[in-house]
Amino acid sequence: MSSTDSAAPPRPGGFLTGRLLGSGSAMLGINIVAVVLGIAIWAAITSLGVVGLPGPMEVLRKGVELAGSALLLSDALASLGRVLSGFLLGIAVAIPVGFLMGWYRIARGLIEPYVQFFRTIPPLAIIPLAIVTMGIGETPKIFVIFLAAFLTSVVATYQGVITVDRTLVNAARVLGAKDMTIFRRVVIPASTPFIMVGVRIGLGSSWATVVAAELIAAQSGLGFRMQQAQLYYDLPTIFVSLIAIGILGLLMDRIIIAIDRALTSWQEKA
Amino acid sequence: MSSTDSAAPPRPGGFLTGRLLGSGSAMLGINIVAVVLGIAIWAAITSLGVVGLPGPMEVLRKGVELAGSALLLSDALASLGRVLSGFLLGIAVAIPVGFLMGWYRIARGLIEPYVQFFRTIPPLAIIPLAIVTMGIGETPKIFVIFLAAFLTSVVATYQGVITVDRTLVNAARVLGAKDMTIFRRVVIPASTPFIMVGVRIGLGSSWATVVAAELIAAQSGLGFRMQQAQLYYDLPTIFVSLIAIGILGLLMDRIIIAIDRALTSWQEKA
Amino acid sequence: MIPKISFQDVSRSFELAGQKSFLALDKLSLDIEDGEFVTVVGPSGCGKSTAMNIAAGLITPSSGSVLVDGAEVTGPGPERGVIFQQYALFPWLTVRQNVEFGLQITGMPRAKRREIADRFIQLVGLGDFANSLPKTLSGGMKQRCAIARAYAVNPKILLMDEPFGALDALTRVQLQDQLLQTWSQERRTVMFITHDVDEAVYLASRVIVMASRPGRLHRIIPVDLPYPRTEEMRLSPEFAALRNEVWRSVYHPAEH
Amino acid sequence: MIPKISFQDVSRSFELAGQKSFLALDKLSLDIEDGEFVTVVGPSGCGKSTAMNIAAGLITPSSGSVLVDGAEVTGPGPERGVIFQQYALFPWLTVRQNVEFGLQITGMPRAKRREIADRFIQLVGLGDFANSLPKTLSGGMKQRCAIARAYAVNPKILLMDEPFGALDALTRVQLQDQLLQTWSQERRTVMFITHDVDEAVYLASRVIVMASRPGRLHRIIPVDLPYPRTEEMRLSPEFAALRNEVWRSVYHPAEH
Amino acid sequence: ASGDLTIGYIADFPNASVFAIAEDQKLWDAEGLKPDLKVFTNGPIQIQAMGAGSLNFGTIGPGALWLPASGRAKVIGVNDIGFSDRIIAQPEIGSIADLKGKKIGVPQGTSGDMILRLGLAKAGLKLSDVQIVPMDPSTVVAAFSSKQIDAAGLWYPLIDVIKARVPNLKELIGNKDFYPDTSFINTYVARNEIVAQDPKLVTSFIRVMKKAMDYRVANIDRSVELTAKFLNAPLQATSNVAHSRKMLTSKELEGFAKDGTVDKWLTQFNTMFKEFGMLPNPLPPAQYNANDLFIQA
Ligand SMILES: Nc1ncnc2c1ncn2[C@@H]1O[C@H](COP(=O)(O)OP(=O)(O)OP(=O)(O)O)[C@@H](O)[C@H]1O
Ligand SMILES: Nc1ncnc2c1ncn2[C@@H]1O[C@H](COP(=O)(O)OP(=O)(O)OP(=O)(O)O)[C@@H](O)[C@H]1O
Ligand SMILES: [Mg+2]
Ligand SMILES: [Mg+2]
Repeated sequence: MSSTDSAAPPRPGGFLTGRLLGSGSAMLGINIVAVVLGIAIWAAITSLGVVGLPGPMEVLRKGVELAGSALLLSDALASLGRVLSGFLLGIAVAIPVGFLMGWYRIARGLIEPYVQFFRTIPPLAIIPLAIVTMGIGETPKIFVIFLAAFLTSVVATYQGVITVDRTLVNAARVLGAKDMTIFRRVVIPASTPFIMVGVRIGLGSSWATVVAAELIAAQSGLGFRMQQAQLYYDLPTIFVSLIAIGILGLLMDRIIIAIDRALTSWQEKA
Repeated sequence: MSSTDSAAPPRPGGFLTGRLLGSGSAMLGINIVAVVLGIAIWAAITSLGVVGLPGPMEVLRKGVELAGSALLLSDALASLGRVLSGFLLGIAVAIPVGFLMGWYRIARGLIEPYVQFFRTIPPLAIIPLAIVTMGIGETPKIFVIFLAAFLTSVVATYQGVITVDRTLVNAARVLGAKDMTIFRRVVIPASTPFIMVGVRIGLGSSWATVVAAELIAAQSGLGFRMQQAQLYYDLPTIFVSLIAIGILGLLMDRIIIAIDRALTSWQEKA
Repeated sequence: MIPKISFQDVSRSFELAGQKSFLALDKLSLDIEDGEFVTVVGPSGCGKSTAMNIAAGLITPSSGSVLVDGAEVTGPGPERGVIFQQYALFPWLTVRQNVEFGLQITGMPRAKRREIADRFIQLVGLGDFANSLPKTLSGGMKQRCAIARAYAVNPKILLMDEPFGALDALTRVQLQDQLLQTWSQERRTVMFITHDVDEAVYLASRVIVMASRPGRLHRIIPVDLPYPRTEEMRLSPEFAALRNEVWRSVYHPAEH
Repeated sequence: MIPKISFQDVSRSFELAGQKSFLALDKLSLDIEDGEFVTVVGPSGCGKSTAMNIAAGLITPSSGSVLVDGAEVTGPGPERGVIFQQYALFPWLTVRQNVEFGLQITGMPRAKRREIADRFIQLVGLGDFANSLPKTLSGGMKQRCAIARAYAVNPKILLMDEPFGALDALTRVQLQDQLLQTWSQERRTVMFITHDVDEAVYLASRVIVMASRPGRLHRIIPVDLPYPRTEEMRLSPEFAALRNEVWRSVYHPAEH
Repeated sequence: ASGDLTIGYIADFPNASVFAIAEDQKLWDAEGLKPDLKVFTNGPIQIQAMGAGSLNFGTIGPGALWLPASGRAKVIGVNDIGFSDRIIAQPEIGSIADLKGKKIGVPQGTSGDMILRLGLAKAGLKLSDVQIVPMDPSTVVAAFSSKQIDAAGLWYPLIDVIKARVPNLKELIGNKDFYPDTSFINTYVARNEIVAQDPKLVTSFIRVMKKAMDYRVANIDRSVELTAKFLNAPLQATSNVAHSRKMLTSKELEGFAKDGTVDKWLTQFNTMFKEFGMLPNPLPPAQYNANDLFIQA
């Protein structure tokens, strides 16, 4: 919980606060318990040997091996770079476009069918097109990730914009605010909770897409490594890649949550 | 616009309403203009012959052919069935889980790392696991779609729950409402706008995942047809499948928007 | 006899952004007897709403405690009806559905529920708006809807935070008399916050005067007028004297 | 001379869910002169807020029009300051940032802005809470913040919807006198909605009495007391007579 | 039980023609079998489905042979030999040696990958001498057509698609350059358990396949028609594929099985898998090739 949050009156024995275990460190504790629990279940299942999956120890060994050869680090950096560029670009475009769609009906009518259409198309189907138009460098990879992040965030932003409390917009207008000011100073802050949903889902999509993106002629990257491993049915390496992706995604998500907390501490949250 | 919406006072010359072109039919008009524009651009690009893509006429011919052989219909129905099952299941599970996460901190601590983790994993990587555990029937296909819908919706629902106005929860509590009642009668309606974001993004993910899902020994389906066409690089068929997916996704999205309007007409929307 | 509501050394502080903590309520001690009607007056920001929300079980005190029927308050309950300063209507429910909300929770059958809800909707003059959503109501109409909702569950204790503040004078007088009548007939305990000194004297058997910085109990002024109160009483010299006394102790606390 | 604000046959109806349309305001015609202070009273739901929002340019009339300085209102503008019945503070801004909002739009330099904002924050007694967020303010404090925000942009016309409704009596009197003083010094035009008949008479040169069902102009009562108004005037028999007249025409419109 | 006859196939001529023929000629009825055919997009997924117990029989290309070689399924016979894989290059490239330092697109783990590796090795180039760019098959088509890559390891009919846009592309090397030492065999595979527990079912299956293969050699045009109809595939493309393959009769195949040619081919692949680093310790063919069942059937 942020420091400002603690100014909110705790409510006794009931909704939410009554069940809070206290501070952020308690939360971290539960998270750790959850992870340990998950690993234990995984170990239990695999030790029975039924499903033919590698156990945690085996994956850990492989992870250490890959980390030792610096492959893991270079893969992680390569993927992280792509995801960060595509994701940030996607968000940066989605926010103004979402506003345009919420604000100007013409923009909505023109853009919405395409947003909705392209969201249903799997990234794999976009790749050949991206190659033809953008070559096989970093551009098409980042583009595919950009698209994934953009298409999810734009829906959330748009919904946020049309949900903004009308009285606040009116209050700004009677103070002399014109559209641009209302955008920046009323609509953006008021729709932050929605934008954050889009950003968080967009982040997940970006990572999930990096594997597809690295189908495009990547020379390194966690998704690339995973595909290599898939050729040889090298399950431990696949797991190491997946877990590395998951952990990086999780870390980025934590950062987003922290930003969200800072941006929406003004809210009277339940 | 819903009928209730028209009860809202139009505000002159400024924010939103001032720019409305009037009724829903005007909106549809703009949509049609957008689509026609898109097709024109597509025709223009392909007629230049540079990119090697099929033009609209070619795709239309193929579409008519496939529709004539009833293949298109059976594929569409097969995919629609899978998407509907997986999607509805995903939403149905995401809403209570999102609430649990927003409500009980322990639930949040235990579930969140996994939600976040699995969201970063591409559906393609889940497929081997799904086959191992669920075979090659409809179950693993629906499961992959379910997962995509669930993982996106749960984040939105969760955000909605923690954003619910505290005073409304308090009002319910002083009227004697217990947790379950507050869930059902306060938190769900209050977070509807957020849930709808999740549902809409989840719908997109479901359709985008159907292609991956139909890798699992599907015998028909739009994604299946697309993959078959890929064996021969039969671009017109690929385009017909993509467009069919897009149109079905678009139609389902319209239905969701209509439901959303009905459910949130109580809101003072900007 | 145990008091119905007993504030025992109740303090509450809030963290202000960046600053040290702010004492909103300082060691409030106050007993409200069963069946008593007290009004609370005091300058804006003196902790009236804070005190009431603590009694409602919606805010925990930083120290001290509130007992209701001798038991410590740990959360809200339907025996304590609350009318919030900011109405807090459910925006997705119509006026009637809002009023029925509490009744539904008790599992009351539909027809009965509706009958009771409609009675209270009539009482606050919203008969023609039973099917309207809150966003289509005027400020005063919203407030009346909140009043009807709280009345409908028939709580033993009513905690009312400036409930008549947005009403026109006539409606206000009508609802005051209505409230007094129900109160005396059904032996409710009422804690009623108001800024209207006239209203405070007219309704109460004791007026609780609070002072600010820090928010605290300043004085308790007993109102020795008999019930039922009448419009004539408002014009009586005793009433005028009490009104002046309350006014002065709110606004010139040093002298009183 | 052209009136500052001129309502010309202004009507406004709303669709009620499922029902036929509801006439909230019926052919309101009213001229408010430059530099005039009018108060508006009337029963809850009679269309006071609707009329004011039309003048503010936030609601379009169903028929008729509002002219400001002879030009038809087509939208809001900073020359018409509005204090909303529901405050409408920006919850993500501190008190000071809220008050500075309108000033910032004019492009005023930071230091100047801050100086003006702080002056008005002091005026409404929120000096210690300049850095607080709205969620940490009491009801009356929120209302005062909204007042400061509207005053700060120094509009020629002030449209105030029950601006002092949530304030304690002393703060209220102080702000009334403050408002009258600024109004007379700087020749503002004020349209002021209130439920407090005393307040309506004390402030206005004319009291506009509205009636409901449908919402319409009922009577205009000129207040022939000289400015500046004083506390003694409140106790004068002329004042009492006016107060009674307003009261009666609001609540027994048939007889007046 | 007929429920056990779950068969996977890939929807192209080499993999599907035998089933199209078997159905048309009612070959299953003769064995009293009712097949449960399931279409897949690639070999490895079929092997995964076998691992999960959902599939008993299948057909896979050479790219997936390492899966039986690592013990995940049994080879129960050869279907045909592919001659459709090529190393193709942009017109200005003359020979494999010219590929040094060039960008080569390849779908990894496929027969295209193998032909590329074999071709480079034959010309004395190491993998590190060129720039390998892994991509999936349709991406190779797009990338090559738009000249984003200089060469590719790919196969027909995809090369036909590219030819439509780059008519004068060069075919640097193909399967026939390595035949018969290295044969890009397409094989029938079966789940390990079914081979161990129900060899009769396996031989029944093989008998049907043998009859179908003999029909296919005898009636190639009719086979193409049947398959195109069976798959809803374009006739011309199907025909092109059919003519780019070497199809053998059951007699010839039995001969290859008896004289150890099949095991030799498999050993050849094992060597490749080891060299490529895909499979450090492949099983000897005798352990995963059910030769005697094929001969016996
Ligand atoms: N959540 C909060 N965080 C910080 N300070 C708060 C919070 N809630 C209330 N306060 C502070 O506590 C003090 C008392 O507030 P309270 O709402 O009880 O006043 P009040 O007497 O009801 O005033 P009013 O008559 O204006 O409604 C105020 O100074 C307010 O700023
Ligand atoms: N958006 C709306 N939709 C439908 N009806 C509305 C809407 N806004 C206002 N009304 C109706 O118009 C009438 C006048 O409302 P208005 O807010 O102007 O009243 P008011 O005089 O300000 O009352 P109060 O003193 O209670 O604030 C009311 O009956 C109200 O229900
Ligand atoms: Mg208060
Ligand atoms: Mg009003």
